[in-house]
Amino acid sequence: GQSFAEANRAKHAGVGLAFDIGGRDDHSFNEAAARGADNATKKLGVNVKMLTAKNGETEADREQRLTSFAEAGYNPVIGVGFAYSQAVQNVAKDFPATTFGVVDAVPEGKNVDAMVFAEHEGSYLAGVAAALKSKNHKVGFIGGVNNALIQKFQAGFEQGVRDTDPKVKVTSQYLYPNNDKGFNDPAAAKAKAGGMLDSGIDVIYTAAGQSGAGTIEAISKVKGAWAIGVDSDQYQQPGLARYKNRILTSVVKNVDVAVFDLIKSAEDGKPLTGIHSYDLKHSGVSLATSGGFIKDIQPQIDAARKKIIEGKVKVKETP
Amino acid sequence: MSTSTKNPTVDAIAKSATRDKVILAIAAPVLAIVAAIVISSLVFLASGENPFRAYGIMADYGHYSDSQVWIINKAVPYYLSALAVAIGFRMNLFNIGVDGQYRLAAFAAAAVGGAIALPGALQIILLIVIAMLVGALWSGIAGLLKTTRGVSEVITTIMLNAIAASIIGYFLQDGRLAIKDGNLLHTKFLPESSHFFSFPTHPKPVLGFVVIAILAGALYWFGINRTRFGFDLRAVGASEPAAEASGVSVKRMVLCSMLLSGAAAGLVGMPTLLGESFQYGTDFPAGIGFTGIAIALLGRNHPIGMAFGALLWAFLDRTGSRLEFEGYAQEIVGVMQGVIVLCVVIAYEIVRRYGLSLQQRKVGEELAALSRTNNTDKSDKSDNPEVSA
Amino acid sequence: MSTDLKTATKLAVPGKGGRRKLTYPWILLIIAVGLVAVSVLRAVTGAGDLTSTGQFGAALSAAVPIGLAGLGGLWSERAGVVNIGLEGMMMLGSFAAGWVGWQHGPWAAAAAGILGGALGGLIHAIATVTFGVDHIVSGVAVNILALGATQYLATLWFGQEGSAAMLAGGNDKQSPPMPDMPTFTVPGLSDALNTLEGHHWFLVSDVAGILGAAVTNVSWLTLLTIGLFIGTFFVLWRSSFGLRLRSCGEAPISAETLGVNVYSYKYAAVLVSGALAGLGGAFLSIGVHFFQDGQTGGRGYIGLATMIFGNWRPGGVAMGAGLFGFMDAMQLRSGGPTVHALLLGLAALLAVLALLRLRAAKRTQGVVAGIAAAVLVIWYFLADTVPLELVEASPYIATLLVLALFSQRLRPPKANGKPYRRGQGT
Amino acid sequence: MANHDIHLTVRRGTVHALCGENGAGKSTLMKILYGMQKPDEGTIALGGEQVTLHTPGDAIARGIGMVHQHFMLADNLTVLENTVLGAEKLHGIGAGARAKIKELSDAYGLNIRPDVLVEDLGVADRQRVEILKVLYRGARTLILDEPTAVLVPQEVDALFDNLRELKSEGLTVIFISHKLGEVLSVADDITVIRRGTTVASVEPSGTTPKQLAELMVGSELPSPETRESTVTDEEMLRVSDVHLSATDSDGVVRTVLDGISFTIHKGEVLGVAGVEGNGQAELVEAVMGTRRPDHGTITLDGTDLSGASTRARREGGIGYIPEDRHRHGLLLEAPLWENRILGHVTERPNSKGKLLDIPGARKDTERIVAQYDVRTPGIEVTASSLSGGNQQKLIVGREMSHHPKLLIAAHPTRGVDVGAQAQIWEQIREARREGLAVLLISADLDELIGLSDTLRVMYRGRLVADADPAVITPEELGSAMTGAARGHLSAAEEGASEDGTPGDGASHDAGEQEGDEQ
Ligand SMILES: Nc1ncnc2c1ncn2[C@@H]1O[C@H](COP(=O)(O)OP(=O)(O)OP(=O)(O)O)[C@@H](O)[C@H]1O
Ligand SMILES: Nc1ncnc2c1ncn2[C@@H]1O[C@H](COP(=O)(O)OP(=O)(O)OP(=O)(O)O)[C@@H](O)[C@H]1O
Ligand SMILES: [Mg+2]
Ligand SMILES: [Mg+2]
Repeated sequence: GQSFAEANRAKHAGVGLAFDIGGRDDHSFNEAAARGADNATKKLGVNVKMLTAKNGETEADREQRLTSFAEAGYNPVIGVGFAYSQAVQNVAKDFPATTFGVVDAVPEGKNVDAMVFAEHEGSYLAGVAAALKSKNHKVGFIGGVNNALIQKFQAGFEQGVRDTDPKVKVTSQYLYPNNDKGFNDPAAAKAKAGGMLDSGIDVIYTAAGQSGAGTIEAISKVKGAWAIGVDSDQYQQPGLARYKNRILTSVVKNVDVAVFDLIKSAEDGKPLTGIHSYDLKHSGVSLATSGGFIKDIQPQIDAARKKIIEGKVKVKETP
Repeated sequence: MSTSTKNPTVDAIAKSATRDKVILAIAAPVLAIVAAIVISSLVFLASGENPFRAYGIMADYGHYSDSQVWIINKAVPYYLSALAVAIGFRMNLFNIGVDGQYRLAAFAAAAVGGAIALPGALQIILLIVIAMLVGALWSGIAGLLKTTRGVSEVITTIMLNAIAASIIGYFLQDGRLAIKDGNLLHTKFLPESSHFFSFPTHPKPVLGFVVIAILAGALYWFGINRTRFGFDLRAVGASEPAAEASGVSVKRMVLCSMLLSGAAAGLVGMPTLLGESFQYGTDFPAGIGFTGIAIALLGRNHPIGMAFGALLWAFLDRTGSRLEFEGYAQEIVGVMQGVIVLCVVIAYEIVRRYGLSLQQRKVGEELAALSRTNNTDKSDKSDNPEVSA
Repeated sequence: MSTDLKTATKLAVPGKGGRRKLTYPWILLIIAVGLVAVSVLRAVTGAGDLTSTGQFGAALSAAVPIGLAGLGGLWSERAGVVNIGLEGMMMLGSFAAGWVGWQHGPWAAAAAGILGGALGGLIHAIATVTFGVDHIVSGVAVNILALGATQYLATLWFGQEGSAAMLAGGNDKQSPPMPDMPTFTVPGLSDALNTLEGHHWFLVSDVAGILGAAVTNVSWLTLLTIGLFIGTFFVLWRSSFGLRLRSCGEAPISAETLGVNVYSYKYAAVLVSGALAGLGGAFLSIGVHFFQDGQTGGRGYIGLATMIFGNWRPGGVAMGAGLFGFMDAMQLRSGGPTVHALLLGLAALLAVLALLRLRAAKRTQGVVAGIAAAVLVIWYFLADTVPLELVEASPYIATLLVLALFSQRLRPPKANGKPYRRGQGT
Repeated sequence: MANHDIHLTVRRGTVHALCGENGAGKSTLMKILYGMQKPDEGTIALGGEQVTLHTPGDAIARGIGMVHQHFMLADNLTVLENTVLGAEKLHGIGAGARAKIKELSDAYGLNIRPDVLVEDLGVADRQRVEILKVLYRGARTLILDEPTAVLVPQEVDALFDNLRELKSEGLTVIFISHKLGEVLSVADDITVIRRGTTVASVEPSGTTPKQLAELMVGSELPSPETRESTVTDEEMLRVSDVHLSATDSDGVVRTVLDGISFTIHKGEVLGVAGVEGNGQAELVEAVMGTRRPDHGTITLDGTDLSGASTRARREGGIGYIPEDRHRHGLLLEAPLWENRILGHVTERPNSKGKLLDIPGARKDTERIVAQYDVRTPGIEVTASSLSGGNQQKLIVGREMSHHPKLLIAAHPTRGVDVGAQAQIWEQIREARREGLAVLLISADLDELIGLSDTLRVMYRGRLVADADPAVITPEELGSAMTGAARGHLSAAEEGASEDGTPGDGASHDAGEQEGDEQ
C-alpha cells in the first residue's frame, strides 16, 4: 500500500530534536541540547519539536523516531546522544534533502553533522582543579558506564591530575561495566562515592549522567570534600540546590552551542555537515565557575587551558 | 463428530458443545480487549485527553505500508520469544530467562559469525545452530538445577539473566571479542554470506526471518499437538503426578522442555543479527524476553494467538510513538499493554471457569435426559450429575 | 483402642539426625565463628573495607529494600499466594513516594509508598483470590501494568512542561527531589567505635566497624524495617491472626471448615505484602531523594529469591537480604580488590565443606568442593583483582549457589500457589 | 443436583446414622448442615429454632462440629495449632489452650500430644485430633463423615466407645457409614439416602443388614465373591527382596519398604491388606517404577524390569488403576479421548511411530465408552465433568484395552457407586479368567477377601502375614493389620498366636501352595 511519507507530503515544519532516555529535563546534555533549540526559537523564530526515547529501545524505535521527523518535514533532525549514531546513519540515507545532526557520535553521511566534544580536554581542567583542591592528595573518578565516551572523561581527568601534582593519587572506578543503568542509578553512585570517601578521597569527579546526584549527596555528608559535576553547570540545577555549596565546579559540555550552530546554518541555507569538534579552543567544553569555589586557583586553570589550546599539552582520549 | 451413543439427540448436543467451545474461545480475548479499551479510555479521559482521537491516530498511522512492514519486522522477535516462553508454559515451567538466553545466544553467534566465513547458507545455518545451542545451554542450567536440586526455575532464570548480562559485558570489550566503533562496542561485522534474505516490500523490506518464525510456530503446533512427545509434555503440564504415573519421566521432560525453550529463545536475536545489525553491540535490543512472557499470556500459548499478540504489541509500539508525535505521552502504551495482559488473564480465567461449570451442568442434564429415555434400565443410578469438581 | 497405631512409613525408623533446630546459643556461636573468620580474612588479605562501618552501613541500606520485598513475599506466600508481582509493587511504592515526597516530605513519602504498594497488592489479590488467576501469571501482569502506569504518570505529573514539579527539578523520568529522611547516630558510642575501628586491631576493630554501622547515621526507615521483621515474626507465629493466615497457606480448606474466612486472610496477606514491597520501593526513592524510572532494578525478584533462600521465615529472609546487601555494597563501594579477597574466604569455606562431606562419606561432593577450593586459591594468587563483570554478577552467583546447595532443605507452605475456591473442598 | 427433598430429624443425645451408596449425597447434606454449602430451598431447625447457616463459622457458633471424610488438618502445623485454629478466642493460642486440650484429652481418653506436627501422626491419631477439634469448640452436635473408612475393626470399636461416651454426656452424633454392621451396632436411629433424597428412616433393632442394603440401593447388593479359582502355576510377577527408603523434608532417611517378596501367577489375584500409610502405596509405586527401590528385583513374565522406566513397564504389560484417580489417573481438564491416550501414548491405537494417531484414539475411546458403559454425552467432554464412577470405568476400560499381563488395582472401587463397583469387579474377574495377574490393594476388607486368591498383610513396610481368603474374617484381617498378628492366618486361633518373625511371613511364597480355593 501507500507509505506514510507518500500520503503526507512534507513541507518545512521546523527543527526535530530526538532525545536519548532521560528526556529534555535531564539536567544534563539533553537539557543542554534543548537549551540550544530554545535559543534558536527565540532568536531565529524556528519551530522546534522534541521527542524522547523510552527505556529499552531498539534501533528500530530510534530509526522510526527520526523517520517520523523527516517525513513530517522537520529539518534539521537532531539525535541527542551517541545511541542515535547508527539510526542517523541509516535514516539520513533515506532523506538526502534533510540535514541530520547527532551529538557525541560520528556516523557517516553526506547530510550528517556530527557534533563531538572534547570531554577529555574539559576533564583535564577538572583534574587540575581536583589536584589543587584535594587536601588528602587523593581524588576519585566515577564513571557511569565503562564505555569509550566515559573513558575520555577518565583519561583527561587523570592526566590533568598527574600533570598538576604527581603526588596526588587518582582512583577511577565505574558503576557498571556495560549497563546503561549506570547513567541512571544514583544509589549506586552514592555507595561508590561512600567507599571512596571512606578511603580518604576528598574530591570526586563523576561522569555518570543522573547518577551523579548520588555522589554529590554522599559528598555533602563529609566535611571538606568536593564534588565535580558534569555536562551542565550542576551548581545551577534546582534539584541539587541543597548541595550546591559542595559542587566545586562542573565540566560543561556546550551542546546548546553546537545545536544552535546547526540550526542556524540550516536556516541560513548552508547546513553544516561533516564532523564538528567542539573543543576547548572553540568553547565547546568549559569549566563552570558558579559559586566561585575555584576562584583561588583560576590562574593555574587558565594556564592549563592555554597550554591545551596552544597545543603544548596533548590530552589523551583513552586512559 | 460422532458419538457412540445411539441416541439421536446426542449428536445435536455434541454440535452445540462444539459451538459453545468456539464461542467461549473467542469470548475471552474479546472480553479482555473491550475491558482494556474501556480502561485505557478512562485513563485518557482522566488525563484530559480525547481517547477517540488517540485511537484514530493509532489506527490511521498503523495502516500505512511502512508501518505495516515495521510492525511485522518488530513482531518477529516478539513472536519467537513468546514461543520460547510458551514451550515452558505448556508444562507449567516459567522460563523468565528467555531474555538472558537470547542475548547470550545472539552474542555467541555474532562472535563466531564475525570470526569465520563459510560459504552461502552454511554460515547462516551454523550461526542459527550455535544460537540455539547456546540458548539451550543457558536454559539447561536452570533445567538441571530444577531436576537435580529442585530449585524453582523462576528464581534460577532470573539469576541467570543477570549473569548472562555480565558474561556478555566481559567479552564485549575492546581486545576481547569486540571492536570499538565510536562510542559503541560491538562484535566484528558478519560477512555477506550470513545476511539473511528479505522480501523486497515497499518502502522497506520485510525480514526474511519471518519465514523461520512461521515455521517455528507451525513446528511448535505440530510438536505439541500431534506428536507423542508433545502429548507427554502437555500431560506434565496438565498434571504432573498423572503424567508420572502414565510413564512420562517428569524430570526428563522438564529438562527437555527447558532445553527446547532455550533453543527457541536462541532464535529471538537472530532476525536482528542476521537481518539488521549484522553485529552484536552494546545497543543490541534487550528485554524482548519479558515481552515474550506478556505475548505468550496474551495468545494463551496458541501459535496463532501469539502471532496476533506479537502483532498487537508491535502495533502498539509503532503507533505509540506516533501518539508522542501528536502530543500524547507515549507511555500510555505501557499502560495499555499492562491493562490488556491483566484483562486477558482475568477474562480467560472467568471464561474457563464458566465453560467448565457449563459443561458439567450440560453433562448432567444430558445424562438425566438419557436416563429418562432409557428408563427401562433400573440399575441406572450413577447419573447423579456432578456439578462441582 | 490401640493408641500406638502410627503411620508406619513415618515411624519405621524413629527420627534421628535430621535438621538440628537452630537455638540461640548455636546462632551466637555461628555469628562468632563468622566474625573471627572475616577478621582473619581482612587481616590476611588486607582488604580493610571488608569490615568497615561504611561497608556495613551501605550493606544495611542495600539490604533494606530487598529485605522488605522478601518480607512482603513471605507474607503473601505464607497465606498461599505466590507473589512475583513484588517488583511492580515496589515500582508503585517508589513512584508514590516520589510523588508525595517532594511536596510533603519523606515521612509522607514512606506512607505513600506503603499505600502505592498495597494498591499493587490489591490488584494481585483481586486477580488471584477473587478471580482465581494463576498466581505467577497475575504477578507478571502486575509488573507490566505497574511499569506502564508509573512511566505514564511520571510524564504526566513530573515532566509536564512548565508545571511546578518540573520547575522543582522533575522530569519525565524523575520526580522533584524531596528533603532528607532524618537519621540517627548514637552520640558518643558512634565516635568511640569509629576510633576503635581506626586502630585496625584484629577482631576488635572489625567488630567495632560492624557495630559502628548500627549506630552511625542509620535511617529511621532502616530501624522501622528491623521492627517489621521482628513484628512479622510475632504476628505470624505468635498471634491468632498469624496462625489463621498461615493456615491459609498450609491447608486453606481445613481453615475454611474451622470458620476461617480464607479469602479475607489471603487479601490481608497480599495487601500487607504489597505494602511492604511498596515501603521497600519508597526506601529507594527516599534514599536518593526522588523517584526514578527503573529505580527498583529487579530488587523485587531478588527479594523473592531471599524469601526462598530464607525458607519462608523472617530470620532467613533477613539473612538472605543481608548477604545480598553485603555483596552488593561491597562490589559497589570497593569493586574488584575486596571481592578478590573474598575468593580466599570462599575457598576456606569450600575447604571446610569438603572436609565435612568427606567425613560424611560423600566422596564425590567432598572432592568437588576440594577442587573448587584449590582453584579459588590459585586464582587468588594469580590475579590481584577480579573482573568488574564478575564482581557485578557475584550476588547473583552467590544466590544461585546457595539455592543449588540447600534447596532440598527448604519447606514452602504446602498450599502455596494452589488455587483455592470457597466451598469446593471435599 | 446433589440433594433434593431431604427430610432428616435427629433427636438430641442420640447417635443417628446416615447410610447410602457412594455419591448418594450424604456428605453434601452434611456440608449443608455445616454451612459449607447453601441449600437452594428448605430449612434447618436446631432445637426447634429455625437457623440459616452461611458459613462453617455460623454452624460452629451454634454448637455443630464436623469431622470430615477427608482429614482437614494442616500437616505443617502442630496439633495444638490445628486445634485452636479458628477458635483462638476461646482459650488463646498458648498455655490456656494447651491446658484445655489436656483436659479434653484426658476426659475422653484421646491421648493427644499437643506439640507434635500433624504430619508425624498416623491415621487414627489424626482422627482423634479431628474429634478433639470439634470438642474444643464445645460442639453439642457432632457430624462424623465416614470416620471408620480408614480404621481397622479394633480401632472402630474404640471409636464407638468414644461415641457412646459422648452420647452419655448428652451430645448428639450424626454418623455416616457404608458399613451396615457398624451402623446397626452403634446407631439409635438410621436414615437412608438414595440418589440425593431420603428414602427411609428405620430403627436398628428391627432391621437386618440385608434389609438396609436393599433400602440403600433399591436392589440386592452385589458381592465381590470370586466363584472359581483360575490360578495357574505360571509365574507372572515376582518381586524379591525389595527395599525402599525415603528422605523426608527434614533430611531424615526412613525405611518405607523392607524385604518385600511375593509372586503372582497368571490368573491369580493377590490382595494386600493394611492400614493406609503402611507402605502399600509405595509398593505400588515400586512396581510401577515411579519410585526406585534401593535394592531388590522385579520380574514380569520372565523379564527383569528392576531398572526399567515406568513407560517400559507399562509397555511390558502392566496395567494400572491408581488409588487416586484425580491425581494419578486422569488429566481432569482434558477431553476423554486424550485421557484415553494417557499412559499408553506409545501404543496402538494411540500413536503410529512418533506421531499421535488422533482418529484412532478417538475411535477407540468411543469403543471404551460403549463397552464399559461410561455414561457421557460424548468423548469431547472433559474428564472432570464425569462422575467418579464413570471416570473409574474409563480408567478400567483404558487399562484393560491394552491386555495387560499384570493389573495393579489400588482401591479400584473407592468412591464408586454400587453399580459401577459391580461392573469393575466383573471386569477384573473376567480378565483373571483369561490369565491376568492382579495385585489388589484395598481398604475395603470385604472386597479384598472376596476378590483375592491370596492375601498378604502389610504392616510398617513389611509383609507380615498371609491369609487364606476362603476362611479369614474381616476382624482377623483387621487385627493383623494393626500388627497384632503375624505369620499365616488361615485359622483364627493359630493366626493370632503364631509368632512368626516378620521376615518369615514376607519371604515365603504364599501364592505357591494356594491354588486351591473354593
Ligand atoms: N523472642 C524473640 N525476641 C525477639 N526477636 C525474636 C524472637 N524470636 C524470634 N525473633 C526474631 O524473629 C525471627 C524469627 O525467625 P524464625 O521464623 O526463623 O523463628 P523460629 O524460632 O525458627 O520460629 P518458630 O518458633 O515458629 O519455630 C528471628 O530471626 C528473630 O529475628
Ligand atoms: N452443588 C452440587 N450440585 C450437584 N451435584 C453435586 C453438588 N455437589 C456435589 N455434587 C455431586 O453429588 C454427589 C453426592 O456427593 P457426596 O459427596 O454427598 O456423596 P456421599 O453420599 O458422601 O458419597 P460417599 O459415600 O462417596 O462419600 C456427588 O456425585 C457429587 O459430585
Ligand atoms: Mg464421596
Ligand atoms: Mg461422603
